[in-house]
Amino acid sequence: MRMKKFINDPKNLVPELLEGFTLAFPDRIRLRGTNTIVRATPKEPGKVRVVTLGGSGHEPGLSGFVGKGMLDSSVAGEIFAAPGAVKVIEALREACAGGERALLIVLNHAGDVLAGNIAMQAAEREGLKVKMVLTQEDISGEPGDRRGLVGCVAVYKVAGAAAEKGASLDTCLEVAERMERNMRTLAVAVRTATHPATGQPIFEMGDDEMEIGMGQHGEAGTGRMQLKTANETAEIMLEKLLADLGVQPGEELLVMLNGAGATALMELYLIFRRVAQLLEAKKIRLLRSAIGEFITTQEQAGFQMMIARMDPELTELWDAPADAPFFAKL
Amino acid sequence: MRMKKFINDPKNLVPELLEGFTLAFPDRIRLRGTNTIVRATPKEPGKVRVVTLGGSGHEPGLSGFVGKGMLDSSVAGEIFAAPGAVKVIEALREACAGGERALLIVLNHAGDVLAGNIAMQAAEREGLKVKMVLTQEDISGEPGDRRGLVGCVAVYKVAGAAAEKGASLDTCLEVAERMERNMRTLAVAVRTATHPATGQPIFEMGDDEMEIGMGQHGEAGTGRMQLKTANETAEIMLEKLLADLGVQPGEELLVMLNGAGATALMELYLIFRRVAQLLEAKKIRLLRSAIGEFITTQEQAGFQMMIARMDPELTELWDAPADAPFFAKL
Amino acid sequence: MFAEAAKQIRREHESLSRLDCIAGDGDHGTTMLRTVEKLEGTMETSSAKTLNEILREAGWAVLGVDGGASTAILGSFIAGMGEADIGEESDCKHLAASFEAGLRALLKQTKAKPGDKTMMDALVPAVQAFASAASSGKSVSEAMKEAAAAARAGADSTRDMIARYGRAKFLGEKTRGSPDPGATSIALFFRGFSDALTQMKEA
Amino acid sequence: MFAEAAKQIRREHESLSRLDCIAGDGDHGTTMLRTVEKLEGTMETSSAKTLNEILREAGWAVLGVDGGASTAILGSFIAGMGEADIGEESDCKHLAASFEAGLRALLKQTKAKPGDKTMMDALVPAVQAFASAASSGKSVSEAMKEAAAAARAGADSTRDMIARYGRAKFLGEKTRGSPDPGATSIALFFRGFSDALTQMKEA
Ligand SMILES: Nc1ncnc2c1ncn2[C@@H]1O[C@H](COP(=O)(O)OP(=O)(O)O)[C@@H](O)[C@H]1O
Ligand SMILES: Nc1ncnc2c1ncn2[C@@H]1O[C@H](COP(=O)(O)OP(=O)(O)O)[C@@H](O)[C@H]1O
Ligand SMILES: [Mg+2]
Ligand SMILES: [Mg+2]
Ligand SMILES: [Mg+2]
Ligand SMILES: [Mg+2]
Repeated sequence: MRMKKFINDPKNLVPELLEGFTLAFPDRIRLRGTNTIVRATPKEPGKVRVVTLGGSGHEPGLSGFVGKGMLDSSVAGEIFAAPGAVKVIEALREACAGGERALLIVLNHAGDVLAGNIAMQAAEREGLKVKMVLTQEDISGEPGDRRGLVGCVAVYKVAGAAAEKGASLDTCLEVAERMERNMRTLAVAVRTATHPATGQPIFEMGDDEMEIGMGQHGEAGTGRMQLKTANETAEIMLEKLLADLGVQPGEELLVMLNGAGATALMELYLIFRRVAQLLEAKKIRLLRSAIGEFITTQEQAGFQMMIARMDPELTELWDAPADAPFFAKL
Repeated sequence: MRMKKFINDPKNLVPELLEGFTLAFPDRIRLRGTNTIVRATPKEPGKVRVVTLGGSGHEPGLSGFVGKGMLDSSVAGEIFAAPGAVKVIEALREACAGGERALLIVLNHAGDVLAGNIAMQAAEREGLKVKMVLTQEDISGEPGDRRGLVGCVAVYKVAGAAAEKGASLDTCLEVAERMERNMRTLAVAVRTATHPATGQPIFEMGDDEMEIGMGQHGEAGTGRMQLKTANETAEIMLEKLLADLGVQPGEELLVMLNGAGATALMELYLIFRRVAQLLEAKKIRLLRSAIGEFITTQEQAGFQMMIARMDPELTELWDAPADAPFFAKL
Repeated sequence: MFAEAAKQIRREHESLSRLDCIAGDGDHGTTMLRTVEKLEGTMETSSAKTLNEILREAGWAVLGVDGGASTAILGSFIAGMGEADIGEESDCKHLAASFEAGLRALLKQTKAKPGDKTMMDALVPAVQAFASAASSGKSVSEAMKEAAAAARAGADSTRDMIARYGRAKFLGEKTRGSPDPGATSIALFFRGFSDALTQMKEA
Repeated sequence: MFAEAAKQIRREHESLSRLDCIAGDGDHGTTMLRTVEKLEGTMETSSAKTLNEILREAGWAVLGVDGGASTAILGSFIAGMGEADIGEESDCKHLAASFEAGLRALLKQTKAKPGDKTMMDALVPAVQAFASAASSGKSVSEAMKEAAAAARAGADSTRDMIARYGRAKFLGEKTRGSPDPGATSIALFFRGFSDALTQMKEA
């Protein structure tokens, strides 16, 4: 069976998709080198640069968050594969070209971390002032070795807002690490996707199954179970997240729901409704929310639920204006 | 086989999804009566109200476009079914409660038009000052009897911007009709969706087929063919649209790409890339674009391509600020 | 009256949805089910006194259902019936006039005519049959029986038609071979009306 | 050297991807294919003179490939080899030192050790076998033959291991029963090196 995707030669997928992306937002972003996206209008000189890296195939993530108030640049790899370290080094060099400092935000996945580390070592050899933060909020893994999921978007947001305000690299790093420490994510999948380069399904799943704890590329989770209703699914996932983060009544949360690709926004609304009801019953305040598709996995069905404990400073940074192609705050 | 959707009792789908929607955007929108969404902060008294109606199951459409610079209210029906005329009358009454005038924008689908017409007749009997505009830009039908597809979003945008600026009802109507006349849309589908209330697939399609001219609820098109590449599909669709609108070299276009649900943004980028290349080769100017999911059909795979001839006034209205949950312009 | 129609719809709603799957979106049965439930609810709580009032109220109740094309048509017809001066239910001529007023109201909403494979294919012959039975002096229950038979025949006749209105029209030739769901519902409604009147007479 | 490694990868890339499907994301074969193509391209156009320069250049070329975990590991290893003072290729002891420098560079990038079901399961025994052959005075081509055999044995031994690094680690017990794709690639690389040296000797 041919895969049912509108693509051309799979070999050219990433350059073509990034070309399309830049053509769609010509006044906001530019393509640099091989598959690095930067802002069309760079941030004022001297301000900290916020950079990320990661595989492609998750659109709008990660490059869709390059823009005022968020990222300065994003180094894209192949479909589901980290970019080569060389490109990351080049991006850091460009970010720091005017003597600026940079914060590199990396999702904890083997290839991404390797590329980030190698680039950081090279950057240090070259005397660049760069710090790196790893996002690892997926509670399906053991603490200390968890995957990075949609929470990176919140880290981009608060670190990006701090950098835009002119904060120092240490402050940006502290804010990013605080957001990272404060957040937890759990994913659920109900239907697989086809890898656009290989044409193969990225995992197998029965007709009446769902899996809690699924990773972002079909990495197996731990909770395969019978398909549940929206309410049941919301309850199971929220309970696990609240317990892991140790949320107490009276605390204030940011909640993000991230559709995997084929799960309708309609379904996310139903899940969100139940989350809001449950939080209210527990006297936990739903302070802010974001609902939509931020980091997708092709046409996989499922979603990620992220919660984060907010404090006044993080809330102010979350609320600050942003103008990336796929994340805007007025 | 159970359908793989996160839902609860299908009977409560629409009220539940709208409740979730309002909980996600508490500072922007409110629920009124049965399934009508209005702005949290009404527009200044005296300005023209822009109202729409339509079935649910297409999220974020239509209610996701209620907000500053776009709609004042949206009357939602059942899944894929027009709202009852009574609710439309009530929405018009509320819109005009302060003596304001209202523009009702209706997509040309039998049930929606019937509800709109009945409501308009009642509104006239009650002495309300209301005008109605039908959107019907789907070139897969015969001129004079075409369906309304994603183009309605552009009509909401320009009419909403005119109303926000304080334009008269006649001006808002003229602007909406001009946008409507200037636009053309064509849809393609490659994979079916499941109706969330009935659990049935909304159409059948072979493993290596695609269909050009598909409607928004699985209504059959005219062009069933072998699956094509992104470039080929873009070419076929754009050529048909340009021919139908009679676009000449030197003209300026708005292009919208609307994902049906399961088609990845990655694929839309590839399609967009080819569209941009083809327009450049034809010396047609790609003036503005919008790419994403605006009006979906559950987890159907495919997309709608919309082109519209722009003039300076329409462009200015398109560029005007907007702040709806799923359509923002800074 | 509406209670018997509701019975018919309740029995057949799944097959109505199945019919709507063929060329429409498969929701006609559930829509009709919600419609008759709304009608029953409205009738139970209604304080309307005259038959005109009752019909207007019933019509607007149907127009309040999120049902797409079919509830708009059916609601307009019933509400339109309420606009004519009916007098007593047992007066066959007045009822015929009322049916005709319903049809007239419909002309404002749809251009569909018999032959276009819509509800009109059952509605128009039913109203005509009722009117001619009325003018030949038959009783209400006899006239309704004839109307029900005409509606059924009309609905059956849609099997060989091509849809020219509603969602189905885009399917052209492919719509031939199965009856129109909306017309089938109308036939069920008239069957219900007729059953109700027969029972009243027998009681 | 790299040309023969490329031959091996080209022949096996589909089975490498299939291996990666079992517990990873199914792209390892295509990644390795892109890697060896990049290596060949780099070598063709390179103006590097010393073996150190060549290895550093080759290593950074691999680090420039969007390949996820495997290219970062392989690239770091090759670039790390270039950091040692190698002298002439035919000097077996220098080459052994270079391999060991590659391994040392890797320790900065990954905590994975033999037994964790990664490339290390092939790489570490291969380097050890080469070093002990070198210290017992064997020729480069003989030492490489032993390294290739050790790499193959190491790769085969991953079949019964549980993955503790990379994408596969989340699958736990389920990863037992098939060899690690990365380790298999390393074995293919050493097989290619050994073939190249044997051919050179014969020529
Ligand atoms: N323009 C129209 N005029 C008369 N009847 C119509 C028209 N459009 C649709 N219908 C009727 O409505 C029926 C479909 O009803 P239903 O499925 O409930 O609504 P929808 O098509 O909005 O889903 C059709 O079978 C047809 O009888
Ligand atoms: N942390 C690590 N240390 C050493 N080797 C690793 C590590 N993570 C992954 N690998 C190796 O990488 C291989 C997978 O490579 P590949 O499929 O190309 O990359 P990715 O997992 O990013 O898709 C694994 O089989 C394993 O041998
Ligand atoms: Mg990979
Ligand atoms: Mg319907
Ligand atoms: Mg229907
Ligand atoms: Mg892999």
